Amino acid sequence: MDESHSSIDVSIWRGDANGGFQSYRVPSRSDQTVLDVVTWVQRNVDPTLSYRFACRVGMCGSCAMTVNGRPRWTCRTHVKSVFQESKLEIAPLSNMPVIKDLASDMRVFFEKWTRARGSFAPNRSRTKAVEEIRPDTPARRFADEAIECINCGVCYAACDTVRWNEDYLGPAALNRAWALMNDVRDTAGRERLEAVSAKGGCHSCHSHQSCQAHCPQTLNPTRSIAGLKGLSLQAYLRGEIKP
Amino acid sequence: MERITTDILILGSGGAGLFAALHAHAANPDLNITLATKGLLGKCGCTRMVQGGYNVALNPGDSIERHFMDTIEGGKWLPHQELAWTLVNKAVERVQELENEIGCFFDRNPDGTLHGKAFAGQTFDRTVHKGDLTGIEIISRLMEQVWARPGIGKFEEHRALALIPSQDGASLSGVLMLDIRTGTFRLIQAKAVLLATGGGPTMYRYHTPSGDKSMDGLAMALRAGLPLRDMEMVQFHPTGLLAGKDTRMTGTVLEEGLRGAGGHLLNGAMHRFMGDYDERYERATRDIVSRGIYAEMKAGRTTPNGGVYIRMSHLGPEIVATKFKGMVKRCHDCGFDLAGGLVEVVPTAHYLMGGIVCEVDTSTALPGLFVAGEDAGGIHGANRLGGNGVANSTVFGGIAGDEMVSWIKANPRLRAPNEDLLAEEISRALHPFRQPTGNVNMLRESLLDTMWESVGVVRDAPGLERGLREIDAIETELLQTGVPDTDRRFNMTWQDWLNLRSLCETSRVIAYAALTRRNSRGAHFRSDFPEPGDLATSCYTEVCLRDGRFEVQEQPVLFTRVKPGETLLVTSQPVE
Amino acid sequence: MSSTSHAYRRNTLWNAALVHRLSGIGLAIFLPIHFLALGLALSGAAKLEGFLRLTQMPVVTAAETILIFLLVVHFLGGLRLLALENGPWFSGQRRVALVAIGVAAVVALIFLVRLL
Amino acid sequence: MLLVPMILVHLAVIFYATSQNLTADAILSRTRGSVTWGLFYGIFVLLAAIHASIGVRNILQEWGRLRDRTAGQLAVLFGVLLLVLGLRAVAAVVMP
Repeated sequence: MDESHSSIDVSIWRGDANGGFQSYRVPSRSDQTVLDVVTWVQRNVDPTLSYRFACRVGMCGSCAMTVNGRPRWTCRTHVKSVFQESKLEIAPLSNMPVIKDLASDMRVFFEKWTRARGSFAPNRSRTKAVEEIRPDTPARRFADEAIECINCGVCYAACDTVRWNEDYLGPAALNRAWALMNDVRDTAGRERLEAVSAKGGCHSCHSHQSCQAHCPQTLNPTRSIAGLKGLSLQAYLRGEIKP
Repeated sequence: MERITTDILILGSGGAGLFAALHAHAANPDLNITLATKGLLGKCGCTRMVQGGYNVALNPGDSIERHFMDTIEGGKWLPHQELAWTLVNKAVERVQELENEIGCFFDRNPDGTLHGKAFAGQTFDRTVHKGDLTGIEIISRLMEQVWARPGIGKFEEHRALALIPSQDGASLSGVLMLDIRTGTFRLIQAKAVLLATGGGPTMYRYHTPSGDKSMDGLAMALRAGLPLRDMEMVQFHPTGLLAGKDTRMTGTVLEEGLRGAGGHLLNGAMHRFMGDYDERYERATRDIVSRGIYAEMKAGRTTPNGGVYIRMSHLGPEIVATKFKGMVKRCHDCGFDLAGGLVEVVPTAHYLMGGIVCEVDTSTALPGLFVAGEDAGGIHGANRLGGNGVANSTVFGGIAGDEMVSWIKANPRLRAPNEDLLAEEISRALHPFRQPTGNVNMLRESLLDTMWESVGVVRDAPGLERGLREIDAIETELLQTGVPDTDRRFNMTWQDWLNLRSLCETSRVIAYAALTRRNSRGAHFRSDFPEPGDLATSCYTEVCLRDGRFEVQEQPVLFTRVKPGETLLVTSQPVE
Repeated sequence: MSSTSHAYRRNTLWNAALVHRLSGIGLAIFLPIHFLALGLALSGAAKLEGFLRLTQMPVVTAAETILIFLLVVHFLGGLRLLALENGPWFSGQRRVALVAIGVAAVVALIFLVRLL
Repeated sequence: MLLVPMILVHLAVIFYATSQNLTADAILSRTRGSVTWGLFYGIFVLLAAIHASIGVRNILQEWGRLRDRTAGQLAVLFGVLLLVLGLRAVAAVVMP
């Protein structure tokens, strides 16, 4: 097949939250990602099409969008792998405010990350040597399993609990909290457990496991959240945190 | 246009920018600190893309001196020795700060101590890492610390347009910004400004840096009259993915380790050609492999897309898939079979060693302006060691944060901006809206081709002169090419135009510097001057813009710590 | 939005959660009726007897079968969640969820067959 | 978690009752005056009411888009209703 002459029909979301889909015909290429399709439209059809990307290789998580109804990185999604449904529909990431066209505002995502106390609380200063931690301890293994999140927001957009409950911290923030709960160097465990046990915290999760199904890094936030639920219950039974 | 004021303005949210914000905030939490970044905080830029790791002499068998000598020799005796010395010394504290205070969780040895991995060009296994996603760990942890500090103001998707001097021209007043989301201008006046926008040579046909990078920082510094050094030093990585010009994947790095593990490079005729250039075959250094591939390409022995193949399958597809899991998956997602098939590769522009001339305390010739990270020049000389890049940005970012706080104590006033220049810069940014609509991307493609063909892996005088003429022509055409003024909000095409203008300006500096250096050192190779020249009389290039004209100078390298032929290592200090 | 806008839900475990919630709603609606019916015994066995007679109508039998299904599926789904959230993580969740739904259907079927 | 064995017992009872095709009198004669039956079903009803009201509150919040307080109040109301009806039913069946 001479691919330079074939083309695909693409629907792209335009405007803000009240916008709509618009159709474009884009030439088909053998090596073509969803991001390339969007780029082609901006360069060749409508110069005002807004979207966001940075690294191009799945490290920064700037380019996540909703592709055929599923949130995913567009830079590393080959058109072939999603075009079996014989259509391509590209929308901004859901569960976040739309800035314009394909760009969502991720601020709320990071605010929740902070609210879940998703940052390390140090136990020693820079003048001291790095703490010795054996890599085979269970806590280190738990932390490692959760650590490689690139904060792309795909899990957050896939989560119906976020969609239905705007207080809910979401999978990524809670996954980070879990990694830190297993970080033996961290000193804010009790405060973090309080933060993630509060309203909108880990107990709001219904274990839909959409986060696990969609995470491009194959992490398992559901497991992390389940871990937090357990820690939270234990701390409550010991009287360390209040309900 | 909105005007706001702040004590400290930081441009960029890579390792340097985030570190500076945290240090300045810790030094004086009462200060008004504002961080502005072109993309999303911590997400745009290149620190995040670091795969290898962080060079630091922590092991008792290693030493600061050894790390220093590796850096100087790797840089072919061109590095600013005081900057390099600061780098290797401070790296120790910085890595401990990253672990102990920021929360990075680097990989350990079985006994619990930090693991150091082997990296090319170094005499000791000193590269601290988190798997092969070290940059993500460093940036994610820094980013969450910055998000957790409401005292640090954050402007995301804000593009820096110009450094605006004070009325008397003696110092910096502030920075003209473009709020990309709204398409409106904002002047941020600050007592001290850190330029940490990162380099990123994206003006080459094949390039690895993040797609949002366009050397805006260096272009602004150049227009503000600041000298840039070592600008001819563009590091090429030998194996970038090649998938045609219609995909943004092209140019992205396939990791070094593939060659190290025994991967073969084959030309279009399926001949394993690296043996024709170096007895180490594919395991020769980055520059030699890059030139080998480039020579095959020049000779026309290429693959369908015009590059060469990398083959891993002879090592056993299952073994490759286990050992290089991330890389194989990345290729698979993009439609390539790295483990079992052939993947087309090409040398790709990776890092700019050159940058703004600065002091050890990160100050520049313009009072009030500080610089750190890839925007700063002189640390790496002619070649950067893998693992020294992220060390550079975090070490000097932290120093800049501390220094700006002290500087503000001595210079506590805001300085009024030069209003004429401000108006001029706004007009300059709006220029494309006054021109008839044209094809910005076509011009970008021309610049990418010109730089690749004429100012690329192998250079010579006629090529560089032709390159300079072409850059001029492209810029002239760009100035007559417009963007429709229908919607300025989040207008990517307007950003593309502005990016291309920055790239034209900095490309020209690279070509000038390359023309000036008549020898071949590290990343810079002149086929008409293939010898490295006398090391003892080494010079570095310095380019600056005065009244619209380039002034190019060759400055002698000051051997303040060690001279060529000498070493800081005591002979009884063998590698363990 | 278009038809694909909820495609991310096309996954077994999301549907298991949906089944769990819908069965919960079904049971919540059924429970008060169930209690009211049993409360009939307050005014004597005859009334309850009359009600029980009613349950032999095919429609009611069908409804009861569905109720059994709801109860078992909600119960097993709940068990899976309890195990998932409190025990060590286990893989093969999809299969467990499918088995739970299957078992519930079988139990309900047995109930139906025995009544007929 | 207490609900787990209780549901199993209850399921067994259902199957037993239906398979024997028991009449109302037969059922009542087996249950009336039994403290065990009363305690068992009393606790069962209590737990079920708590469990159901939590579930209902979540659903009202998430699907009903009700404010937290409204949802909470409605759920408590529902729970109390279940509790009253349930205990009444237990009483009806158990009280001699």
